[in-house]
Formats: sequence, structure tokens, C-alpha cells
Amino acid sequence: MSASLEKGINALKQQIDAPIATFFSSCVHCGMCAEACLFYTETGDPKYTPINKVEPLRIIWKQEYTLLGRLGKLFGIGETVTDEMLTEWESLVYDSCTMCGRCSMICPVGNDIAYMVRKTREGMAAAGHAPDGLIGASKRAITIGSPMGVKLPALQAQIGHVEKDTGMKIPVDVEGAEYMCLLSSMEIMNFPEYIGAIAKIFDHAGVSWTISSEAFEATNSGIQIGVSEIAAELIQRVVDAAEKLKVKAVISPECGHAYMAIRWEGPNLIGRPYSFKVFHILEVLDQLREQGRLKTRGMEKARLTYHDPCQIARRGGVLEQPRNLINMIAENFVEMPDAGKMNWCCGAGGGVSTNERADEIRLKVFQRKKDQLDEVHAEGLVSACSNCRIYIEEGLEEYHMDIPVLSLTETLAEHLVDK
Amino acid sequence: MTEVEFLIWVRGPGFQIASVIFVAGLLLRLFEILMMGRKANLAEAKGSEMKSGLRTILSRSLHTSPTRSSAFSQTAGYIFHIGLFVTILLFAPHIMVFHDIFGVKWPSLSTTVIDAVTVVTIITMFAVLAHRLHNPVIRFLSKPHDYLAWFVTILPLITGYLAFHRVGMTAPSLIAIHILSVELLLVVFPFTKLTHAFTLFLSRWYNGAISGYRGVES
Amino acid sequence: MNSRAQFNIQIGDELTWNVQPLLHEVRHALKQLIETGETAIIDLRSIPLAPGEEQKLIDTLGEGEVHAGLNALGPSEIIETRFSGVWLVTHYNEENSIISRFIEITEFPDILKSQREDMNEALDALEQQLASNQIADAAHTTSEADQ
Amino acid sequence: MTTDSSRKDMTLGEVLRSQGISRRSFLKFCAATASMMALPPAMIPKIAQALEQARRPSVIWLSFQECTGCTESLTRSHSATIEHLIFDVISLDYHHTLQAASGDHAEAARKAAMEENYGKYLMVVDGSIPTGNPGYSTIAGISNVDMLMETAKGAAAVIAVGTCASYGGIPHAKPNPTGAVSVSDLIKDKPIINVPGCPPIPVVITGVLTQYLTFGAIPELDDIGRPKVFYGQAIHDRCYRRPFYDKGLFAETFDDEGAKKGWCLYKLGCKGPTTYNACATTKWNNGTSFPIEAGHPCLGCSQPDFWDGGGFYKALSIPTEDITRDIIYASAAGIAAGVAVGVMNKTRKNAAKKAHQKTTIDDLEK
Repeated sequence: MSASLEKGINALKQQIDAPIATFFSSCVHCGMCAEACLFYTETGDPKYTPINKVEPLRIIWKQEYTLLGRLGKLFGIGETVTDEMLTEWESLVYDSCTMCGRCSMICPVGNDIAYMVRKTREGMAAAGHAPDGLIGASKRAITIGSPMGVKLPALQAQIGHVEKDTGMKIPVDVEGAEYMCLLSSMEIMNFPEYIGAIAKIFDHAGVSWTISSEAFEATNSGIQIGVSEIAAELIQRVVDAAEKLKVKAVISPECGHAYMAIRWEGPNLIGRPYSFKVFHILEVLDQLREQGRLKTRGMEKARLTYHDPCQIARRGGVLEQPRNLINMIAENFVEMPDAGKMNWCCGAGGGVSTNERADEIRLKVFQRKKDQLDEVHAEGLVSACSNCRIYIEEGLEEYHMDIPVLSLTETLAEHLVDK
Repeated sequence: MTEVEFLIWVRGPGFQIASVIFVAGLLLRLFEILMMGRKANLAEAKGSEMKSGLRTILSRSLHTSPTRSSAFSQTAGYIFHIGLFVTILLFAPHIMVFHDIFGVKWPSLSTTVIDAVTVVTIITMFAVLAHRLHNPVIRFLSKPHDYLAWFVTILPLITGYLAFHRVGMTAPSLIAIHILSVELLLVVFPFTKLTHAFTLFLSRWYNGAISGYRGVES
Repeated sequence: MNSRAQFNIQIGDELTWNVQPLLHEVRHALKQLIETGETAIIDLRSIPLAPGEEQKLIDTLGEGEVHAGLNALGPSEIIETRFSGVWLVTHYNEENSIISRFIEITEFPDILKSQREDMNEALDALEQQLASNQIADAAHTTSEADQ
Repeated sequence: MTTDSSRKDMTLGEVLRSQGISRRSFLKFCAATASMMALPPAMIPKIAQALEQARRPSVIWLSFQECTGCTESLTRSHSATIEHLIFDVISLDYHHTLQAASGDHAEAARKAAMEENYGKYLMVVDGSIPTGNPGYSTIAGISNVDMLMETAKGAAAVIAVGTCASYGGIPHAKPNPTGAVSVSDLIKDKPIINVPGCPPIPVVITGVLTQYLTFGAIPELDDIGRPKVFYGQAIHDRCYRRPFYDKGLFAETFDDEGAKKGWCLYKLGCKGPTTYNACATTKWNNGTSFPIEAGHPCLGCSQPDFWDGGGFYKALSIPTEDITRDIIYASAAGIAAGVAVGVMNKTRKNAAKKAHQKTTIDDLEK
């Protein structure tokens, strides 16, 4: 057994807990999770059945933590995890799973398969079976501070543009601000309008906020690749900055996995609760709406629909807020079938978009989103995750569809009444 | 061994062996699972784990399926699970076994109803097997133990039906074979996916808890 | 009937399952008899009757026009029920307990017919009787002549 | 004796006729016989024909480890006419309970009957045969096994009357101190008809005898040697209380409403479902009643090992051992083993944690 395989198996051993043991004990191989997964529904290939993606974890559970499996191992019978197997499984665990968690909502015995995939990735990465794209992103995140290699000067340049465009001062490193806003590299590079939008909204509502120059990056490649140490290090940077600036809360930007990382995994990765709160930007906006601090004018006339980013909706619990906000500014809001907690993934989450090898299948399974959009004849799509937005745009282009993809925060900002 | 000695054995030592393996095996498995433990969640909760977990235990029995293939699995699943509950728990001679062991009893259904339910359950279970062999996903996922679990589950239904209608053999043999098939089920139970009958409460609870903690009903 | 009181078993009308089907069987057999002339016999000992059911059945069938008795190895009772063509045949032993009971669907129960063997014997007996009478007569005349 | 020996050559029809029994009486007898043999009434003419031609067989009746209940049953039978007729026509040459002769004379009668009818006589046995100490049961100083084997040699067929002769019965019950066995355990080369029951229904005994006499052949037997015509159906399937079982109406105790209403006795331990006998149709005491009709569950007396079946009053589905106790022990063992395995798992997981090597970005490359 190679050292890396041993390390990977050891990592899998560490990952197994009571939920994993009970999930594997409960699986009846009914195959219903396949129907929940767009990688299966759009390809029809049984190997994409979600529960099949966690086979390496199951084998380790069985041979290490069940009596019969132990006995089998003792006598040299039963399945084992090999490098060949992991090579085969690498594309199943990383390329064709966005950890969207839709299967976890369908499983009749209640297996949280997304939770299982997340743990399987820990072993895969430790065994050296992570895709190159994610390895590169993780390296850049640790060394440069951003998976896309965005450095502080780049942010400062974008802030400069925004300040010029809006005439507003973007607060950086303001101690004692109520909120510290994180950004995703994708927003900094592709959607700097987001920075202007939050500046405008917070100004409108009279909210004090800041960006940290030391930890502005919200995304966490460590979680996507499945290396807790890397994930923890990235989280720690944010925690340190937030505590240094003594903010009351940290706001996760329009990015799905960033919210999941900072909101749900973060405290567990660093091993202690935060001294501040964490919100998704939509949660903050909806609070402001509730408090009557958002005054809008005009309504969008187009048939708008909303794409629920998996980690924000299904795995994050931000479900009503976007609806409340859209209804303030859109007359013809329509819900796609399966909207809300059962929404279909864009196909690019969970590190799939960072993994060039998965591009082909990602575009293939976009068919699912296309079908959803076709069904409601959407004239515009609003979302709250820049990763979703980028890859939905790419998918729409691939499928020759002409539907604008909008940021909810930005669209809302456009409808604010001038002070 | 004569058929009567066979019947005496399955009602006596056979039943003892099977019950002991079943109970000890099941508890062993449950402790094996639960003692793996779970780290406390340090993130601030959006909802109650307990409430959501309990809700999911129930709601996963009620939710509807999106596709036709799943719709079959689900409908057939309902039928044969309800069938198993009815035939196991509402047939007077079976209730007597529970009463003898646990000291509790409840009303029974007429044998005509039990008989009809048995037939429906057997047919459904064959349909489930056909589906398993025919559906590409389920066939792909199936391992020998899946077929073993199916076999040991349908066996008591078939032997029970044959015993009730006295098909092929005399009553003591048929009843003995029926009891033996139940003993086989009991012995195999803790070490196959059949444990889901118990562990699904745990897994649904965990699923609901994980989701509920994040403020989502699963 | 006594056994009911004795064992405290309460049999209501709704619980006598065998009477109704048996009467149906009799109806079928009677129809068959009328249409094809085929006779039928039902052995009441071969049917698992509940306490009181036999009496109920007999009461339902009732008594018709013919009531005959045998005296052959104990008595027998042959009754045409109030349904013509349906007979109730009960055989008793010499101690007057029932040894068998049949419902016969026929124009005339065979057991009532005189049997060829018996008739042959009867003929012999009758001839013997006559012969012995002749001898007696002859003897009488001889003795008279002697006198 | 001269009349007797001349009668031996006569057919049954001739015997009856010589006794002045009319043809009508004979037909009545045949009707009753058909009913007794559980044959359909349509068979009556055939029975009449066969009986007329039947010849009078010699019968040697041996009683071993028994209580004489079977003989009592037979002789106390109420349909006296029929039995008397049967015994009139058979030559019961040896039956040590019923015969007048005793001692050497009795044994001489047996030897004589055997010699005279070698290969033709019918051997009837009641009681089981001890195979332990031969002194457990002897007749005229001859052990049961020896007498059985000796008498069997010239028998045309053997009828084992009662559960003891058929299957060992009560003497065979655990711990079987005398090593009691059944007739069929010892005799392998003769046709054997088992007529089990404790005791068997009298008309079933006479029915089997009559059937052998009538048709001169062994009737169709089930797997354990019983004539199917009497033992072909389970009591449960012919029980008038069966509809209550089907409706789920049971007597729970001997004096509850259910018991008074005549509901099913399954829960009181009725062995009707596993017992094959004619009780439910033929009934006892001349068709008067049978145990279930009298409110008592069937004991299953016509089945092998009925004495060791886990208790007369324990329902058939109930395990015979104390499973509750076993489960308590099993729970303790299961929990202990589960905790032990759990601790081992925890140890393994902790070892894995200890063996954990930090994964840095440089480790990610293969």
C-alpha cells in the first residue's frame, strides 16, 4: 500500500462517525437517490447514483467499524480500497457531485449523502486523488489568499472603480463596524457591481459596514477539495480579521459554498464558536426589509424567476428571504418547478466549476436547468451566488438561450429610492 | 428427525437460538453505530435538531416521488412494508408470540384479511425483485446481500401462506418450516441491510437534525 | 340439544354455517333428480356440524307425507320430508342409538324396497309353508282315515 | 368348534345369511359401514358386494406397554351392532384382555392361530414396546419384543392401534425410561397400518378393520402410516369452530365470553391445526361430541410425540422455551459486546487520528 493511500484510508477512518455508520447500515439500495441527482438524470448512467459515489467510505466503514467486516478483514475476505479504485472514484466524487444535497432530501431511509460525500473527499484528497483544478485553487487560496489568485491590490483597484462610479466611499478596515462583508474572487473580478450595490444599500439603510484588507475572500477551496486543515486555515483568517475589527457580524456574499463554509463548517473547523454572527447578504437585506429600512420604487416587468443556490437554500436555510425581496421589485415573479429546498443545482457547485476536467459533463447536465427555465418561460433569472450565475450564463450560451442572469442584491440596489 | 420433532425443535431450541442472535446482534449493531459518536456542532443553530429530527423520521414515510421509476419503488415499498406490518403484527397467532415474550397484546385482524394481504405482499415483493433486476440503477447497486435480504423476507410470507393453506405437506412440517424461515430471518437480520428497520430511525433523525440545524425541513 | 345447555355453548342463527350450504346442496340434488333422474345421498356423519346444527337442519326439512319404519338389526326411520323427493333416513342400532343418518334425494329410498335375496328366501319359506301345510293336511286326512 | 372352523371357509355374506340376517339388514349394515369408513354413500353397493365375498380372517391382538384404553374404547363403543357384527365375522383368536383362556392355554391359542393361518392372519398391536430391560414388560415370560417379532413373522399385515403402538405414545415421552418404541420402529418387512389416538375413535378402529376386511388390502396411508380416509384432514380444517378462527374470535380463558360463545380454542393451546384425525366429523360417543365441542382444546393425541409438544395449553405459535429470559440475557450480552466493539472502534478511530498527517497544499499532488 502506498503511503498516500494509507494516509487516505486513515483519513477516511477518522471521518466515520455515528451518522455515517447509521447511514450505511440503513441503505437498502433502492436507487431513489439516482433520480434526485442531475448527473444521473441527465446522463442515465447508473454509476452517477449518489450512494455509489461514497463506496470508498462504505468499504472502510465496513472493514474497520463493523464486527462482520472486521472478521472478514481478519480472514482476508471482503472488499478493500485500492489506488485503482480511488482513481476510478475520483471523477465520481469530484466531477459529478456538487454536494448539492438533493439526494439527501429524497433518501427514504434518511441518508444525508452530501454529508457522506463531504467526508469521502477528505480521504480522496489525503490519498492524492483530488482533481488538479481544485489542487491549484487550494494552493492559490493558501499562498495568495484567493483561489483565483486575486490579491489585495486587485481588490483595491476594483474598489477604486466602484468608488468612482458611485461616488460613495467603500469602507475598508473600519474597526467597530456592524458588519464585515466578505467577497468572492468571482465578484471582485467579474461582478464588482456587487460592491457598489451593497455600498448603496447599506448607505440607504444606514448600516455601518466594512471590508477587511486582511480577509476579504469568502470562498473556501479547502472544503471543496476536502482538506480540513486548509479549510480551517482559510476560516481562521476571516475569524481573525472579524475579531480584530470587532464587528458584530460577518456577511457572506452571493456565493453558495462560501456561506456554507463560514456559516456552518467554520466553527467546527477551528474548533470553537465565533464571537460574532454570520449572515448571508440576503438574510441581512431581508432583515432590513422587515425593519422597513428598504424603500424601493418601480417594478421589473419581465417574467423573473429565482435560482436557489444549493448551499444557500437547501443546505443553508435561506429560502424565504429571496422571495420576500424579489416580490418588492418584480411583478411577474414565477417559481421554477422544484423551487426552494428541492431546487436543481446549476451543476457547477462543490468545486466542479474549478475542475476543468468536469466541464463537459457540467455542460451536459445543465440540460436540467434549461428544462426548468423552459417550463416557466423565464425572461430573466435572478440568483444569489456568483458561481451559479457565471456557469448558468455559460450553460445558457451553450444551449443558445438568451436569458439575462441577475444578482438579487444588485437588482434590489437598482430599485432603491434615492435618498 | 420426524416432522413433529422438527416442529418441537423450531418452537424450542431453534427459537431460542434465533432470538438470542437477533437481539444480541441487533443491540451489538446499534451500539457499534452509536458509539462511533458525533462531534457537537459549534455553529450557531437556526433551528432545533430534535424537533427537525423527529419530524424527518415521520416525513420520510410520507413524501412523494418525482419520477416514474421512483414512483414504482415508492408505491411497491408502501405496499409490501404495510403488508409486512399487517401480516407480522396483526395475525392472532403472531400476536400470541409477542404476548408470550413481551406480555403485551393487541387486537388481531381476521385471517381472511391476513390471507389477502399476504398474497398482495408476496406479489408486490416479486414485483420489487423484478424491478431490482430490471432497473439499471438498482441492478447496478445490488449486491448478493440485497438478494439475500429479499429472500429471507419473502420466505416467511410464502411458508406462512403454504402453512395456512396446507399446500404440499402436512401441517406440522409446514408450520415448522414457517417458523424456521422466521428464525432464518431473525438470524440474518442484524447483519444485513434489514437493520434499516431500526437504523432508519437514527438515520432519518440525523438527516433531519443536520438539516433542521440549518433551518431547513428535510 | 341437551349438549348446548350442558356445555353452555350459545349458538345463534348467524353462527350456523353448515345448514345453509347443505340446503343448497339438497336443492341442487333435487333439481338434478327432476332433470336427469340421478339420485344423491348425503352422509351427515361426514360433515363437521356444530352443536345443534343437525337438529336445525332436520327441523328445516320437516316431515312430509311418508313415515316408514324398519326393523332390521335395530330400528330405522325413513321420512319423506316436507320437500317431496327429499328423504331423511336414520338408522339405529338395537340399543336405539343412531348409527348413521343420511339425506337421500330420490323418488323412493332403496332400503324400503324388498330385496331379491329376501324375496327368494321368502318364496322358499312360503313354499315350505305351503308344503308343510299339505303334509299336515295329508297327515290329517291319513289320521282321519286311520280313525 | 366344528361350526367355527366350517365358518372360516364361508364368505361374510354366507355367514350373515346363515345367521338369518336379511338382505335389507345387510344393506343397512353396509350403509352404516360406509359412513363409518368415511366412504361416500355412492360406495355402498360396492361395499355390499365386497363384504359378501369377504372371508373371515384370523386376528391376533397383542397388548404391550399400554393402558388398555384402546381396547376399552373399542369395546365401549356404542354402535354395538356394527362392532358385534365385525367381531362375529372375524376370528379374534388371541386377545389377552378379552379372551377367556389364560396362561399356557392362551399362548397355545396364539401359536395355533399362527400355525393355522400362517401368512394370512392380521396382527393388531396396542401399546409400545420397551427396548430397554426386556423385563419391563413381559407376557407369559416372553418379552414384548420377542412376542412381537415372532407373531409378526406370519402376519399378512399389522395394525398398530393407538398412539403408543403407532408412535411410542406416552411411554415414549421424555425421558422414555423404558426405551419404548413403536411397532414400525421394529417391524420393517410387513405392511403396517397405524391407527393412532389416545385412544383412537372406536369407529375408526373398526372402520380400519372393516376396510381391510372388505377390500382385503391396505388402505391408502399418509407419510406416517395412517389411513388417509380417517386421518387425511387436520382437525382444524374440519372443525365447526374454524369460522371463529378465521374471524379472529378466540376464547382467551376457559370461562370468558368467548369460551361461552363457543369461539376458537387456538389461544388455549388447541393442537387442531397440526393434528390429523376424524374427531371433528366422526366425533365420539356415537357422533355426540368431541373435545373441542365440549370446550377443550385438542391435545393432538393422534400425532407422534404429542406429550412433548411444549404443553397442552400453550398455543401452537408460542415458543416452548422461556424466550423472555433468553432475550434479557441476550440483551445484556449484546450490549456488552456492542460496548466492547464500540470501544474497539473508538480505539481504532483514535489511532487513526493519532496517525493523522497534516495535509498541506504540497501533499495534494500525487
